[in-house]
Amino acid sequence: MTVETSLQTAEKPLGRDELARLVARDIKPGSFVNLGIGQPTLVSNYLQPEQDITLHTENGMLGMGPEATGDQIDGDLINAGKIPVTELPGASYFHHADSFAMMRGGHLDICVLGAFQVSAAGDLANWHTGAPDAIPAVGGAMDLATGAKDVFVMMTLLTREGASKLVDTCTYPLTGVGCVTRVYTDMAVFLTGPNGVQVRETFGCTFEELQALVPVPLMPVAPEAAPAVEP
Amino acid sequence: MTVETSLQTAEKPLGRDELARLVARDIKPGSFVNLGIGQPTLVSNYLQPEQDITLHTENGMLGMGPEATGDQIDGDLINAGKIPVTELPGASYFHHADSFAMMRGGHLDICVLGAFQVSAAGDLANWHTGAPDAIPAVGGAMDLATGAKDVFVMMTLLTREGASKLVDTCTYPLTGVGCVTRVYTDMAVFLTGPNGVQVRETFGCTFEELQALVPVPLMPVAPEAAPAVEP
Amino acid sequence: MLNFMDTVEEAVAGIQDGSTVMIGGFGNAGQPFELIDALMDCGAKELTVVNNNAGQGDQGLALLIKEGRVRKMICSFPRQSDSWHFDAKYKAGEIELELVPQGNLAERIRAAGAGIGGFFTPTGYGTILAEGKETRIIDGRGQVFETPIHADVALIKALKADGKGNLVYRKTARNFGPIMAAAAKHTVVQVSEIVPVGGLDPENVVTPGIYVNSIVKVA
Amino acid sequence: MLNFMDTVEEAVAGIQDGSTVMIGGFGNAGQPFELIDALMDCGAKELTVVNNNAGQGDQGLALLIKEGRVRKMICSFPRQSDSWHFDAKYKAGEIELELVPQGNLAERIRAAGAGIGGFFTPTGYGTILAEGKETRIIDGRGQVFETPIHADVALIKALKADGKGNLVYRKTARNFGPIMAAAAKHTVVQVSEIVPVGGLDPENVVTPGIYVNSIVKVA
Repeated sequence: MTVETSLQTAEKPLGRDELARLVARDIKPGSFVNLGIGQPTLVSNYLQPEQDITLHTENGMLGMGPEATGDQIDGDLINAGKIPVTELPGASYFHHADSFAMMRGGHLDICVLGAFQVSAAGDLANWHTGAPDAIPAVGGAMDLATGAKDVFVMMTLLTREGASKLVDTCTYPLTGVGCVTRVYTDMAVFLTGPNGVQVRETFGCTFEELQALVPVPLMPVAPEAAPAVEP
Repeated sequence: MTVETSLQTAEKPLGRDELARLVARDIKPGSFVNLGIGQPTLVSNYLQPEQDITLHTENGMLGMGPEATGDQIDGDLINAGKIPVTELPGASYFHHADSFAMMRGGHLDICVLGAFQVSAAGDLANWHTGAPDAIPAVGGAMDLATGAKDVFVMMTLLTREGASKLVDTCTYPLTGVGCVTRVYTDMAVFLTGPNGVQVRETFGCTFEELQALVPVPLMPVAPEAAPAVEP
Repeated sequence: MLNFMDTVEEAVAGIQDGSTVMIGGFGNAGQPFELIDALMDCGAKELTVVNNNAGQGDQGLALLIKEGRVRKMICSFPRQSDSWHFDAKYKAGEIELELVPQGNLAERIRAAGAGIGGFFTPTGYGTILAEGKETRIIDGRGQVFETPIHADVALIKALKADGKGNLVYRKTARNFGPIMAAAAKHTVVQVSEIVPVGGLDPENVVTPGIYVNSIVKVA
Repeated sequence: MLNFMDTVEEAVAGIQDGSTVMIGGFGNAGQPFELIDALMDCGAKELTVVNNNAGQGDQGLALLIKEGRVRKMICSFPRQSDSWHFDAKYKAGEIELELVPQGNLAERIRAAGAGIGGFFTPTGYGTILAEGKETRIIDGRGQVFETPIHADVALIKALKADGKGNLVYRKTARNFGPIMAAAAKHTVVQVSEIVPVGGLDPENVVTPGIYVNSIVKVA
């Protein structure tokens, strides 16, 4: 398969911060965004003031600011990861049912989540390893996966053992069905949806090398889906 | 049938204000109450400060005060009948879904409603004459009938034509099924429920005279259901 | 995306023929009179309107109905002493009516904003308003299945907005505003005052700005 | 009926063996620590506890679990780095777990307070947490039927109460308080401050006093 010119590449795989920077750049100005616990939280470090992004935390706040430090720390002001955060001007507080109604009602533009696996159809597995002795814990993952207009996943493409986390069918228990719209990995950015998996960018590998690693058919991105901004 | 001693009587039928006074007296201290449009609104005139009754209006307020007059009139502060009212200390405002959740969730102790008909089983008909050319309008009647812990009806016992409004089966379209617990009329107070219709008090008629007017079997009140306070 | 508009005409410009439009207010309290007038002027027709009532007197929603711009009303209490324009259209068979108990109306609007696919409620069970609807007995009580009411546009009135679109209301004028703002794809708000970002206490915001698209100050 | 209590012991005295108890809080924010300690001291057992988590460290809810007083947990996120008492009981088969997505937990609690018999939601559709539950396709989306969670008692924390039992909260400590207060037959609130009737702005009351039964000030 010939790689079309719209497919962008970088010389080497992206680190976690570079990936977070890339996700941050792709968020449209004025968006309302929920950043999941862990790697997705890094995205907040790269959001620019001129983007005017409003962060939601599902424990009851819009307009969440950066992590609190020193005297800013207030036990009554935490994020979904239970980390003390700050309040930006124009913030608002609400109870849990109102907060999840906001998420579940489709009002958040984007949520960014980590994942164990994403399927070609956009199924997400990120809450449970399925190990028989594991204590299950789901939190807001299923609501986030199902409720946001766009669900972006951030993950390494391969497990430590070298297996692709982008899979034909998830083997881990699902978080949501057909919900993921983009997958940001260290080696490539994938667009998932009813038309199959498109590759928007590769990092440190060619399209053909990428296809050899991933057990689902890949297509180069359709030109209209290419990023508007140069990386 | 012999009338038991617990059945109270008065010499003549009660007027609207006397009936409102009786209903007001029967409301337990500390109750949260919704008074329907029309005759039930009169009850508020007879509530005593020491009863500490909190009035709910379904358009979004607890702690409603008396009708507004003169300079008190504020277009943003109205009751469910769209009449300007006042705010008492300790009031609160909420939106329509929260206000009806309060009612529908069983949190109001009593709602007082008018009626076209009440059946022996406590079915209520108070919103629609059923006339083929009538424009139907229901408002909050069905929510009030279904949601409050106790539904008291205030009405004249007889229509202008002399027919009993306490009936075996409602012929008007229903508002709610089995929801009415007491019926306050000019001629008697009835307790309705699964055990049939009990007469608590008569006004200007004997139990036997009352029974002759009402097409459902009546029982004198069981002693434990008699009013705690002398009228 | 939030926009501050200079005129009510701009604020309602996106409303198209066939739209479902929620209009806030209960009685005169919270009614966005100026936005309704602008909707009248913008010419959109074949509207489905969601409001507690069906217009009063010769103004606002009543005028929209009189001019034949409303195909269907979803409301709880259309019949009032001064609802003559609705009454006439209804009796002439020129307007469709979906009559909804007021609490079901509020809960169905809330459900749309909250992403609920439908719910069971005891309200209306055993009445003609439940005819044709799915019912079931839950915990010994008959209940009726009710579905969300979504809208293309909501026109509401608030007291103040801040620069982020956060809203506060005044007394019983709050009524349907917060739930309609969440249930519509596009929410237009008329306010008495616009304050800077930071001008509203985050504890007291009633409608977060995420639910608001267009704001216009009405003197 | 509203009562102001002098001590947390009095405030929780009515909690009986076998009760379903909702406990507010998300992390430490909004956790009614003193009321949980009093629940520990009152001796009630065979409890069903509704909380977002299943206890942390060696205090509060974790201690109740350790002492075998909790028969069943209904929560969204039991597994944490310091949830060792729950972990041990769970692995020993000595505690039942009903795992609920956090948004379903909140919505089910809200449904109980609002008199909703059940609702359909897309959350959890196609996952193992929907196994055995009724599903249907609504507007092209798979949805799961979820039922209300009622409680005998709610233990919550607020910032201030007025003499009518109206409550305001502080920042993200608001979390589950307002919906649990409405979902329980009996709601017990610990507050930092009690103000006279009229001391809270009616526009800013978050939990109206109708949902509150017992209030105790905790220093």
